[in-house]
Amino acid sequence: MAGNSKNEKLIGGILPESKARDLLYKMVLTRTFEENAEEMYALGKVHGTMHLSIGQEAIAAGSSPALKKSDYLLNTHRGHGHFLMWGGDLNRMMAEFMGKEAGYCRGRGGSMHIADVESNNLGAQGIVAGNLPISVGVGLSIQMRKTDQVVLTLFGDGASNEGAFHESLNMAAIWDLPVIYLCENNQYAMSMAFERAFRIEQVSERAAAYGMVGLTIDGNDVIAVYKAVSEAAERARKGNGPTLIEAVTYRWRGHSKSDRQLYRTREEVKEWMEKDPIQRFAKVLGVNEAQMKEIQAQAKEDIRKAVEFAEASPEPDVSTILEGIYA
Amino acid sequence: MAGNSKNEKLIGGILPESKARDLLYKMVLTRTFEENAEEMYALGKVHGTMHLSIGQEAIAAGSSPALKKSDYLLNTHRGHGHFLMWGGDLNRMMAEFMGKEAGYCRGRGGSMHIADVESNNLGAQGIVAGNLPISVGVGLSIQMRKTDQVVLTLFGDGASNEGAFHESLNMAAIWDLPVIYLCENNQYAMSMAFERAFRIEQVSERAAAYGMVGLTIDGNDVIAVYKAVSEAAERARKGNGPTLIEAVTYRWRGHSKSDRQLYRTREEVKEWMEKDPIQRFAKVLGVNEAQMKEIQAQAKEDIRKAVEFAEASPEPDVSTILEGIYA
Amino acid sequence: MEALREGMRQAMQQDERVFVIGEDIGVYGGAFGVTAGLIDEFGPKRIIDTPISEAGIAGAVIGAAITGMRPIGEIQFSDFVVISMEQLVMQGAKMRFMFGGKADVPFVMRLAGGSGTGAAAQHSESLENWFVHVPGLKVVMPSSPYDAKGLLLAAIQDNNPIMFFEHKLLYKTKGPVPEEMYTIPLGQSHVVREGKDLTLIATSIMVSRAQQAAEQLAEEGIEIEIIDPRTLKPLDEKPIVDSVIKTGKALIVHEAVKTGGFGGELAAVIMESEAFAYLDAPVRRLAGLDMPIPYNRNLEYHAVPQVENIVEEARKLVKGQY
Amino acid sequence: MEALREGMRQAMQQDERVFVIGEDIGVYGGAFGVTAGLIDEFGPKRIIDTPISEAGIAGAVIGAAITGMRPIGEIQFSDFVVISMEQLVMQGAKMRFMFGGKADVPFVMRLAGGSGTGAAAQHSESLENWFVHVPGLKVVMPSSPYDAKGLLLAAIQDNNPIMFFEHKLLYKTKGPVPEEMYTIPLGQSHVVREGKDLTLIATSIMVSRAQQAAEQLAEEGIEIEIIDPRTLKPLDEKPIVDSVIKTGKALIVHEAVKTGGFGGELAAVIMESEAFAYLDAPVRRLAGLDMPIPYNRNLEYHAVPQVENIVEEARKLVKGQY
Ligand SMILES: Cc1ncc(C[n+]2csc(CCOP(=O)(O)OP(=O)(O)O)c2C)c(N)n1
Ligand SMILES: Cc1ncc(C[n+]2csc(CCOP(=O)(O)OP(=O)(O)O)c2C)c(N)n1
Ligand SMILES: [Mg+2]
Ligand SMILES: [Mg+2]
Repeated sequence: MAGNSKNEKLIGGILPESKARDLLYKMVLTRTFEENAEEMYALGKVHGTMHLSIGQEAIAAGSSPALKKSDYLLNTHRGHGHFLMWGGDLNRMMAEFMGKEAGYCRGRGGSMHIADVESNNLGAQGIVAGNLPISVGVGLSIQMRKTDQVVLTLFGDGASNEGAFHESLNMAAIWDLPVIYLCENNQYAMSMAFERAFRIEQVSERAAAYGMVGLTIDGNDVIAVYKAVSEAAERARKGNGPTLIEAVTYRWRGHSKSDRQLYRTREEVKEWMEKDPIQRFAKVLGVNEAQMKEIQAQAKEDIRKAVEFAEASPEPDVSTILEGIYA
Repeated sequence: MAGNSKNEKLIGGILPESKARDLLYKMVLTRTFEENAEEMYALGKVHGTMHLSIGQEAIAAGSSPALKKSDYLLNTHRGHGHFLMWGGDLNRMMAEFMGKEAGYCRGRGGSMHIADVESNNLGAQGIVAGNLPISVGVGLSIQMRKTDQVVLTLFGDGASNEGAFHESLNMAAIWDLPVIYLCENNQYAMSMAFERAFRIEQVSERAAAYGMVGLTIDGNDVIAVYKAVSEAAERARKGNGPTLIEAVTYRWRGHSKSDRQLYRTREEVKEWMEKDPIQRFAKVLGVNEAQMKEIQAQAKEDIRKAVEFAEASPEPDVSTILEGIYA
Repeated sequence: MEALREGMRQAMQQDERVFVIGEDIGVYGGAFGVTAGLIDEFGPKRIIDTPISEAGIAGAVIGAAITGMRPIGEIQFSDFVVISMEQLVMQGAKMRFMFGGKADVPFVMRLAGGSGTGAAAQHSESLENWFVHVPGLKVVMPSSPYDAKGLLLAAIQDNNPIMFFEHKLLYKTKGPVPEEMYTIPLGQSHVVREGKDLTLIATSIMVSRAQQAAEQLAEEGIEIEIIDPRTLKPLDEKPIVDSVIKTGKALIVHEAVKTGGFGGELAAVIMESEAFAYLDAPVRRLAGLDMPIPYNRNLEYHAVPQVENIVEEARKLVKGQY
Repeated sequence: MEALREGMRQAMQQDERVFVIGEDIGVYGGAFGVTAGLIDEFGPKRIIDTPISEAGIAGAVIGAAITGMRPIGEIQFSDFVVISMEQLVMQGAKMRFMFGGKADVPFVMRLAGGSGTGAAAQHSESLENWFVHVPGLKVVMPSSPYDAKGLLLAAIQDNNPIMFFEHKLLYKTKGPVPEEMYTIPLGQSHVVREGKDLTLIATSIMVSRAQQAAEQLAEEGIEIEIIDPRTLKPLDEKPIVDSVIKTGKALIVHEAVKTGGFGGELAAVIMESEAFAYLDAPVRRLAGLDMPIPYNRNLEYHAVPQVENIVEEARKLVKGQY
């Protein structure tokens, strides 16, 4: 992930160009995955619920790619992008999404619980803020094993009103744990607007309550996210403790499938759609419309193949239903 | 409680002298109660555990007395002083302490759960921070009933690291609830020193995380506490929301009966014993040593009578064991 | 769903101490639409959207209840009650007793539980027996729209803290529901269907599955008596005991995981009653497998009792093949 | 107490992945002194004092376990586990399954439970059956110093998340404990005393009370067989079933509140087994009254089973007077 030895152009003074191009592709892939997910849901090919990150892709693009393969990820319910950026295999991800045996979790977890412990991806989360206390344990374990790993732990604006947020950040702060708390502030927790749930302007103001470094960045700017996460990782690896990063963005789609979006205006959504993080990053990279079309076509093709793979994969056998509960 | 019409001298510019004298008496009474409690425990006359507030009496003296009879109290495990200052009857309190039928809770609650719902004293607490979420509900109820009541909710430094603290303060802040959060920072949570459990200097710094007014005061100064609580109450009654007050003090005794106090030095304890809030307040009131002796004698006599009352009160009858669970 | 909404509406119209508080219950109408429209009638002061703070929600409900209000709380998915446990169990349930019987804590906590929607392990729990095990709490679990409204209104009027478990799959059920206010007293089991061959005690969604099973078995000449306790605590034992005395056999069906579940409680209650002497087969439990709910649709289906499982268990029990 | 401390010490000496984390376990030595002195040997990096943050403690334990450590967590009074429920139940217990069987979460959470110390309603709970009801967790409950050490060491070596319930009153028990490391496999019931007239299944502190009761009854010529499951989940049913087949009668004794408790589970397990055909009396439960634990010493005493209650129940059951 991080690190690049070639004498390559650095985008924004930090991100090697070839890597940046790969990230752009993965942003498009994420969006394509989610658009396809909507279709599959409509067609009844997947069930349950799903949480789409369309409009928020820059945060995923700028965060895990700033870390090392040996680091840890704790993801949220809105985590398809992070899963791909962490290096998740599209086929097995699609298979999990469709509940198939070839999926990362053998079809047991689905979108909300997809994990790949082998690659230190410790899973998405169905419980808002449920991953935050776990970060403490991962951080402690790193400290005790004396490695230079860090934990990237994701959560939303809404999650930061859970008690778990408080206990976790305090513990990480007092013990200087190598945790990067990355808050995706998309301005809503389901229907709850940020202004209704907080009496402060920014989630990052809360860092001070724990004596922690806190900052707010433009969450639609890949480079800004990449920089902030890189710096936080450096701080953590040096033993200087955790960082709270708030990345401000916007969710274009409804919260999940049951959302009629009565709590916000079309205008507001439109305004934010004009700040599309993918278009923006494409511009930074000098990718023109024709090239973009190609990228999109490639993503579609990859998705098509992944669906094909997943559809060919068998359903879990009912006789295996009790597997995987106990070690 | 608050309010005084006579043209009386105001101690510290705010506290009517006769009331101040009554508070001094109750501070002495609290300490005498607790010293007596230790003896009774040693004699096996009470069982379980107990948490003594010796050295912290100024906070109780300055807080409830700044409120009205119609307000609400949510107390902690270290709450004998608050119970008395709220207007608790010594006899029935002693009876509860000794587990007798005449006690406030018919002997079912004991020191950790003593309550008097009739006088809006909503009880002491065995769960650290357990009262904090309840304050939200009491505050909401006041708002909905459109009265000018306020809630005084007490907790320790340790309690402010529980998730419940976080959820409660945020909800009170966003809804402008009439809650006075009074943190008794006695610098230890059991054996956990403040500096080990926090990366900040003061609990009150956390108020900013909720957009709430926060302040730190000398918790051994009755007048300072009285002023801060009066102002917080005024703010709350006007609809201007909650306040976080941190009152800095020190616990002279061990945390509870199992404490060998290996986590602090004798010197530290001694230093703080020289800052005795009772002596200090006596000085402010110009009460001399002889007068103090009288006050102490009176307190002892009252305690003696209360013990007599409690000892004469019957044990709860075993046939009533299942009473009071359901309404 | 409409039955629950109607019940809340009427209770709020009649008694201004009643209010509703939870996540996304206002303009959003609740994750399942149960509170849809209530905010238009009662406004945001009585239909209160909260931050994501389940301990806070429980505290809000308890604090309001002990100071004279009659709150209805909502836990969006019953799974999230894990965050409210301290408040519900250590505070709400015990206050009255700890305070010497001198406090009333009249609240209703509504929780949407159960599997069957593809929501996987953290959104599909059936946790009712935890609360049956907590003295001071009452536990209600309706199985039909009619019961839902009547039990909810009774719960709102009750002076105790009440856990009210709804099943997501039942929100879409249709059934006759009177328009006017009515209550179904808490603590009354309901004989849903009469029969002589087997007593089947089922809760929540398992009641309708049991009814379907009973219809199939009726064609084979097997007559199942179905009893829905409706209130798990306090439990109305008599109709259950009387029925088992009549049939000599009992099958308990619930969705929650079998081990440590309410079925064990029921089995023991039957055994401890006079029905023991009449039992000509062991009381049996058919319940959720001992596993978290899987995402895969097919596995999810097989993780909890379905109509065909009930038919099979009941048939075996009646025929003595266990 | 010394047995538990010794177990932890040896596990930490042998395996540097083992560490202990909880409130006041360092210099203070734990609220009951169980960890006293360990910090001198292992230092504050392996005997970790935490802020008062029970959700955080559970998270610390889970996160460390899933990344290769073998943590031992301590919940100071088992009551406070109400604050850790989300982490333990929704995360620790389910991770392995949700992740397709590909994660190990090897932790032991120690909890001091039970009444009898005058600590009242919020410091005296017996909540083990909540966790028996959670697939993915194992539940251990020792009743003697020997078992405590052997079961704790087995738990530490197990690759699953384990809830280890200790009883405060048992901390002072004396009994033979080998110095060397040894394990008692999880999932093995223990026949504590043999007898032919009644099978008495007891857990935790009730085992020693049952032994005292059995001695008294022996003088009357009544021979009680006592079985201690030791691991409530997974439950080793066979010794229990075999015993009931032999005696024809079973009495279950636990301290936790009866309704919704583990006794129901045991009763149902017995009934569902081949022992049913041999039962010549109903399986009966003697358990805590359905109430919070009262402060008053005398009421507290009567709120849970005591030796004399066990004697009386057992005698009645043997003599057919139920
Ligand atoms: C403990 C808990 N409470 C409530 C929910 C239901 N829920 C799922 S996502 C969500 C909103 C989360 O908001 P935020 O943290 O801002 O993340 P976002 O969805 O905006 O990405 C809610 C309320 C949940 N899953 N877990
Ligand atoms: C939830 C919970 N955790 C732990 C405890 C045990 N305990 C009782 S008091 C206490 C220390 C509390 O510290 P603080 O809040 O500072 O209050 P203080 O005792 O210093 O007055 C602890 C750890 C408890 N009662 N409840
Ligand atoms: Mg959000
Ligand atoms: Mg303190």
